[in-house]
Amino acid sequence: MSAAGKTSYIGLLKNGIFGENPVFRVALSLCPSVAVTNSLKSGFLMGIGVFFVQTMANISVSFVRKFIHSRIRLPAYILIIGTWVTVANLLLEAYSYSLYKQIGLYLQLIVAFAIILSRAELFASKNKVVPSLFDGLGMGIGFLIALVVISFFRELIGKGALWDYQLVSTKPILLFVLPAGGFFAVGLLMGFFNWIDIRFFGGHGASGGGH
Amino acid sequence: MKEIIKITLNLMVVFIVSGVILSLVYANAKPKIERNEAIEKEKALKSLMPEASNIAVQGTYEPMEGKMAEYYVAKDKDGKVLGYIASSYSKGYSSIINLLVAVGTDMKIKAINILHQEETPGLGDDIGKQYFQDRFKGKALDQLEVVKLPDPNKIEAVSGATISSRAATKGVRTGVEFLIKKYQGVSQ
Amino acid sequence: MPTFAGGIHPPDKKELSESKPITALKAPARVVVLLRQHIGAPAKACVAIGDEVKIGTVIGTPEGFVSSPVHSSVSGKVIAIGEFPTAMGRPAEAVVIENDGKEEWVPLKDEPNFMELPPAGIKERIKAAGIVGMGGAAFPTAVKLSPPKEKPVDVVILNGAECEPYLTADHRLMLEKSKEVVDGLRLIMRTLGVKKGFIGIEDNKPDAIEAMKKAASAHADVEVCPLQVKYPQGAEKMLIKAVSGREVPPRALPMDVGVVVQNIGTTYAVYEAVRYGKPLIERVVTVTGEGIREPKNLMARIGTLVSSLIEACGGFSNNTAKVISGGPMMGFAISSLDVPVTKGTSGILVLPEEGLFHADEYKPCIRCSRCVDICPMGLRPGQLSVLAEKGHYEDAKANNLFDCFECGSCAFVCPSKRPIVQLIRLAKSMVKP
Amino acid sequence: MSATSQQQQRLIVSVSPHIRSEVSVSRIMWTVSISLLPALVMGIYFFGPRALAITALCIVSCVGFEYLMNKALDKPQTISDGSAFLTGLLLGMNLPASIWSVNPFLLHLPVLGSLFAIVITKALFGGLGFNIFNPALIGRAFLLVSWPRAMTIWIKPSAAFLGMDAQTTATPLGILKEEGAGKLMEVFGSKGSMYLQMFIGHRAGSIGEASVIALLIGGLYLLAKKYITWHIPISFLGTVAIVTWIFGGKDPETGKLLLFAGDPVLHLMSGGLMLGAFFMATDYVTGPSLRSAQILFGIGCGLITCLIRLIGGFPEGVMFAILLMNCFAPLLDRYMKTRPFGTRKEARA
Amino acid sequence: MVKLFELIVAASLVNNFVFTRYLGLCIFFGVTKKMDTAIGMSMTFTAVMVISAALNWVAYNMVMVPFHLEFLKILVFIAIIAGFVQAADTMMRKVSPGLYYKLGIYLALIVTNCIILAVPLISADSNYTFIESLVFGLGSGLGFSLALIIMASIREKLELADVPKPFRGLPISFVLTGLIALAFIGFSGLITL
Repeated sequence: MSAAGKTSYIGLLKNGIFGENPVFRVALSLCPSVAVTNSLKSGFLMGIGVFFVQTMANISVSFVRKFIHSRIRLPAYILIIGTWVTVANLLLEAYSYSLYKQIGLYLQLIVAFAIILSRAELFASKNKVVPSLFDGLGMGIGFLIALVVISFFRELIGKGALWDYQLVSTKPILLFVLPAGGFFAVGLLMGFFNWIDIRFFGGHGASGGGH
Repeated sequence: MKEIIKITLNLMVVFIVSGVILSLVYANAKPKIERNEAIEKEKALKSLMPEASNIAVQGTYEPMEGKMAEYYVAKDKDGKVLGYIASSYSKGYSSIINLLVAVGTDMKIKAINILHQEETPGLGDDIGKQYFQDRFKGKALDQLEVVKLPDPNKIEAVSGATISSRAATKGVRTGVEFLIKKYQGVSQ
Repeated sequence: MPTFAGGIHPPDKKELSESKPITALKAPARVVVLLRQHIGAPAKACVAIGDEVKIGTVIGTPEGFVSSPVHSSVSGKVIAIGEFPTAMGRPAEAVVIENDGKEEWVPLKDEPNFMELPPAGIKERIKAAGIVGMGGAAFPTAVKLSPPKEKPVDVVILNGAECEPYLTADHRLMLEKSKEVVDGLRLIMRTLGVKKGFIGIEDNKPDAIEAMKKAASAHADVEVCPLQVKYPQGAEKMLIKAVSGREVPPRALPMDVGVVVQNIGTTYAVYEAVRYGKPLIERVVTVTGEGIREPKNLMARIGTLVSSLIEACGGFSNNTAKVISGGPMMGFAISSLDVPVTKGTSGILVLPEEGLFHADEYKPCIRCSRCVDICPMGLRPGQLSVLAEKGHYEDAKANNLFDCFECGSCAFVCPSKRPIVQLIRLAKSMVKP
Repeated sequence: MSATSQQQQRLIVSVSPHIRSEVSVSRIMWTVSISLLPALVMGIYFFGPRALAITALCIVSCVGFEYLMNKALDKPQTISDGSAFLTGLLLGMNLPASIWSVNPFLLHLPVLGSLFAIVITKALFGGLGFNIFNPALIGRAFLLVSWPRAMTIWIKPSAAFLGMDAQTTATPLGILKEEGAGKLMEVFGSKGSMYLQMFIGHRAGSIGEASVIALLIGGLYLLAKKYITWHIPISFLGTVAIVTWIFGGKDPETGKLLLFAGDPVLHLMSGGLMLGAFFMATDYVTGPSLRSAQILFGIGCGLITCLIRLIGGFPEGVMFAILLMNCFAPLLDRYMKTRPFGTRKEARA
Repeated sequence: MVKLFELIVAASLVNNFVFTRYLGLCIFFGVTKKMDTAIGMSMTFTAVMVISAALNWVAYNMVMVPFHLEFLKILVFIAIIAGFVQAADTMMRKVSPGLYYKLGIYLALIVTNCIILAVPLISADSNYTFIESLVFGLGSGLGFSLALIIMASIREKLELADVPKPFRGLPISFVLTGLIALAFIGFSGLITL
C-alpha cells in the first residue's frame, strides 16, 4: 500500500466521523440517537453495537459482493445485517444483562437502520474488503461519537451524572433524560454544530437543505 | 434457468453461513443468558433475606387481575424456616409496579424490593429508592397505611408522590395479606 | 337593517365636507383631457393641435365595443396632444386644451319627453355622452346597459352607499339633485326593461335617505333601502348582497344574478345626457381631508389639474404629507399635483403628517384573525399576505387569491400593520388567474 | 405655484389603504397585560410579596432573553411590543409562590423557565408570530417536568403579608384527585363556603390562577374591548362544565363512576382553567385563526382537560390541554375552510 | 374489551411511538414536509403494521416458540416483513394500479423502518394474544399516523417562519418534536398497562 492509499483510508475514517457523520450530517438512523442516549453508558454501548454491526456487515458484504447475484442483493444484505445484529444482541444479553434490558429493543432494531444498509449498498458492494472495513470503521466511529456526545450532555444536564457516577447531588434539569429532552438535546446540538460550520468554516449548515 | 439455480445457490450459501455463525454464537451465549435471568432473580431474593441459604418457590397466586406472582419460603441451612417472600404487583401512577416483600415468621416485614416501576421521573420513581423502601422495615399489616407526615407507625409517602407511594404500599399489603393467609399459624 | 357579512367601520370623516353644497369650479385656463378615462380601449384623438373646440366637442372617438368617447370640457384651442402624468402614476395620452374663456357649447339636443324614448335611443344618447362608471372603475355605462340575452336583468341598484370615508360627492348629489337621480335611475331601468329599482344608502346619510325617499315617492318601482354603515358596502357585490340578498359567485358579474349596479354620479350624468344631450364634461369632486384649508364639493371640469382644485379650496394647511386621488381605502396616493381630474375621480383627499402610517414598519402576522373576520369576500387575507411574502404564490392562488378585490379592510384592521393589499397585488402579478 | 411645488417634493406615495386602525400589536399585548393585573394583585394579596418577586423575575428574564436573542440573531429589537413582557407575566402567574420559600431558594427556576419560553419556544421558531406553542405554557411545562416536586408545593393562601415560612397544602384539584370530594368538604367546611372562597381566590394554587373574580374581570374586559372573542373561552369552559357534570361524579362509598353527579362549578373555578381559557388558549399566534376552528379548539382543550383531571395522572390538565391543542391548531386551520363570498347556492330574492 | 381499548389509547397516545419511544424517526422527519405524503404514508403504515403484527404473531407463537427458535426472531421478522411488502407491492401493482401509484412509493421505504419491526418485537416481548397483537399494531399505526399528520401540518406552517439559519431543516424539527413530546407528557398516567 502506498502513502496515497493510507491517506485515503484516513480519509474514509474522517468522512465517517465528520463529513458524512451519520447522525449530525446525513441524519440517518436517528431513533437510537434519541432513544438510548439518556445515559453515557447505554449510549456508548449502543454506539459500540452499531459500530460492530456496521463494520462486520461492511466486511461481509464486500467479501461476498462478487458472488451475490444482483437481483437478490438487497435481501442478502439484509440477511447478513440481521445475522450480525442477532450476534450483537446475543452477546449483550449474555454479558451485560441489565443493560440489555434497557437498550435491547433498540439494539434489535439496528437491523432496520438505513445507514447500515445504505453503506453496504453504496460502498461495500462496490469496494474491496479493506476499504470497506475502513468505511465501516469510519461510519461506526462517527455514529459512536455522535451517540457519546449526545449522551454525555444528556446525562450531565439531566442527571448531574456521568457513566452512572453522580457528580452533583441534585438533578440539574431532569427534562433532558426524558423522551422530550432527547429531541431537544439532538436538535440543539445539531443547530450548534451547524452554527459552528457556518460561522467558522463558511459552510451552509448540514441539514440546512432539509426543506 | 441457470440464473435461478445461481440465485438459489447464493441464498443457500448465505443462509448456511449465517446459520453457522448464529448457532456458534447462540450455543456459546445461551447458557450465560439463561443463567443471567436466574442469577438476577436469585440476587433479588437473596438481598431480602441475606441470612437464608435456601429460598424455594412454593407456587403462584394472583395479586392483581391478570398478573400471576410467585411466593417463596426461605430457610436457613438447617432447614429452619426464616420467613416468607412474595412477589406482588400493583397499579401505580403510570406503570405497573412489581415488587418483592419478605416477612419474618412473625409476619412483620423484613424488607421490600421494588423490582420494576416506571413512575414519574423525579417524583414517583423515588419509591425505587432505598430510603422509601426502608420505611417498610418492621411494619405489620395494619401499619401499612400511607400518611403524608413522618410517622414511625405508618408509611410516610414520598413527598409529592402520594399515588405512587400508595400503589407500592398496596402491592406490599397484597403480598403480606397473602402470606398471612397462607402461613399464619403454620409456623413451627 | 340589511348589510353584508364582514366589513369594517373606519372613522368616516364625512363631517368635513358633507354640509358643503356643490359649487361650480371656474373652468381652468387649461385642461388636460385624458383619452383613456375608462376601462377598455383608449379613445383615439380626433382633433389636431391648433384645432378650435367648444365645450362638448368630441376630441376622442371610441375604439371598439368597450370604449367611450371623450369630449372637450372647455372651449378653446388644442395646444398639445401627448403623454401626460396621471393619478395612477403611469403617463397616458391626453389632449391639452387652452381655455379661451368664452364658454361656448356645441349645440345640444334637448329631449323634454325623455321618458318616452325607446331603450335603444336612451342607450345611444348615453353612449354619445361618453358616460362611464363614475365610482372609480369607469366601465363604459352603455356597455353595462347591454347585457347579453342569456343573462336577464331584473333589478337595478343605485349605489348610494358611498362607503369610502371622507368622500361626500354622491351624498351631495343625492341631496341637491334627488329628482334628477331618480329620473336617471328610471331611465336606466327603462333601458334594461327592469321593473324594480333600489337605491341603497348607508344610514350615516339620513338627509340623503330622506331626500331620495321624497323624490322616489311618486314612483312605485323605485325603493330606497337604508343600509347599515359599513365599509366596503359600496363594492358592487357587497351592495347587491345587502340590498337584494343575492350573492355574486366568484369570478362572476352582477348580471349573472340579474342585477345591474349604477353609481349616483353616473346616474345623474345619464339623466343629463338623455334629458339635455349633455356630454360628460364635468363631475362632482370632493376635495377634503385634514390637510386642506377649506374642504369643498366642487363641480369640476374633466381635465382640471388637482393643483387647481387644491387652490380653490384654500390650499394646504401645514404638514401635508399625502394627496390621494379617491378615498383613503382604495384611492391612489399621487406624487404630483399636476395630474388631471378624470371621469372616475370622486375625490381628492389631503392628509397631514399627523396620524399618518408609514408603510415600511410592519411586523409579522400574529394570526389575530381580525382580517378573517372582516374580509367581505370570506378570504383569509393574513394567510395570503404571508404566502405572498414568502413567495408561495401558487399556494396563495389555491386559497382564492383572485377573489380579492383589494378593498383594503384587512390592511386597515391589521394590528401588525402589514401591507396586505400590496402583498396580495404582488402575488396576483406573479401567477396567472 | 412655488408653494405647491415645494409641497410636491414631500408627498408620500404609498399603496392603499391610507388609513389604519389604531389597534397595534403592542397595544394588544399591553392591554392583555393590564387585564391580568387584577388577578396578579389578588395573587400578591394571598401569597405575599414573594408572588410579586417571582412574577417580576420572570418578566425581567423574559424581556432580557428576548433582547439578547434579537441581538444574537441581528433582528430589530422587539422588546417594546410587550409580547415578551406578557409571556413573563403569564409564566410568573403560572408558578407556585412556594418556589420562593423552598429551601434552598429555587430562583433559577423562573430564569430557566423564561429561557425555555423565549429562546427555544419562540426565538428559534422565528420570533413573534411563528411560535407553535404558547411560550409561557411551555416554560411552565418544562419546569413542571424538570422539577416536579418544587413545582407542586403550594403554600396556604393567607392575607398575612410578610410570612416567609408559610404553611404548605394541596390544591383543591389535588385534594379531589387524591382524597376525594369528601375531604374537600372537610377542608372548606361547606359547599357554599368552598364556592365563595374559590371565587375570591382564597385557595392554594399558582400565583395568578386562583382568583376567579379577578380573572373574570380581566377576561370580560378583553371581550368587551374585542381583543378576544367568545369562541375559545366559551367552548372551552362549556365543554369542561358539561363533561365534568356528566363524568365527574363518584360514588362516595364504592368509588365507582356515577353519571351526572359531578360538580361543574368546582371544576370551572379550580386549577388554571379561568386563566387558561381567557388568557392562554386565546393566544392568537398559537391557536387557530378561523372562528369555526376556534370552537373545535376550545372543545378539544376542554375534553383533554377533563381527560387529564378525571382519568389522567396529573391533578390539573389545562396546561397540557392547551399545549396539545396548540399541536392541532395548524391542522384545524388547514381543514376548516372559510366560505368565500358567493359560493352559497340560494334562491333568487 | 376495555383492555383492548386501553391498549389502543396506550399505544397511540400515552406511549406514542414517535414521542415517547423514539421509533420511526427517519420516516417521521422524512415524509412530514408535505401533508399529502404524510397522509399517504400514515395509511400505508397503519395497514402494514396491522398485517405484519398478525403474520409475525403467527410465525412467532406457532413456529418459533414451539421450536425454541426465539433467538432468530429478528431475522424471521424482517424476512416476513420484506416478503410481505414485496408481495403487497406486486399485488397492488396488478390489482389496483391507481392505489399503487398513490401509496406504492411508500412501501419501498417500509422495509428499512424500525417502527414496522418494533411492533412484532414488542408484541413478542409482552406476550400479547393474537387479538391484542393486532390491536397493538393498530394503535401503534394510529399513533404514528397522528404524529405524522400533526408534524406535517406544523411543518407546513413552519415553512413560512423565519427560523435562524443554523436551525433550519432538521434541527428545528427536532426541537419541535421535543416540544410536542413535552405536551404529550400530559397523557402520562392516563392508562397503566
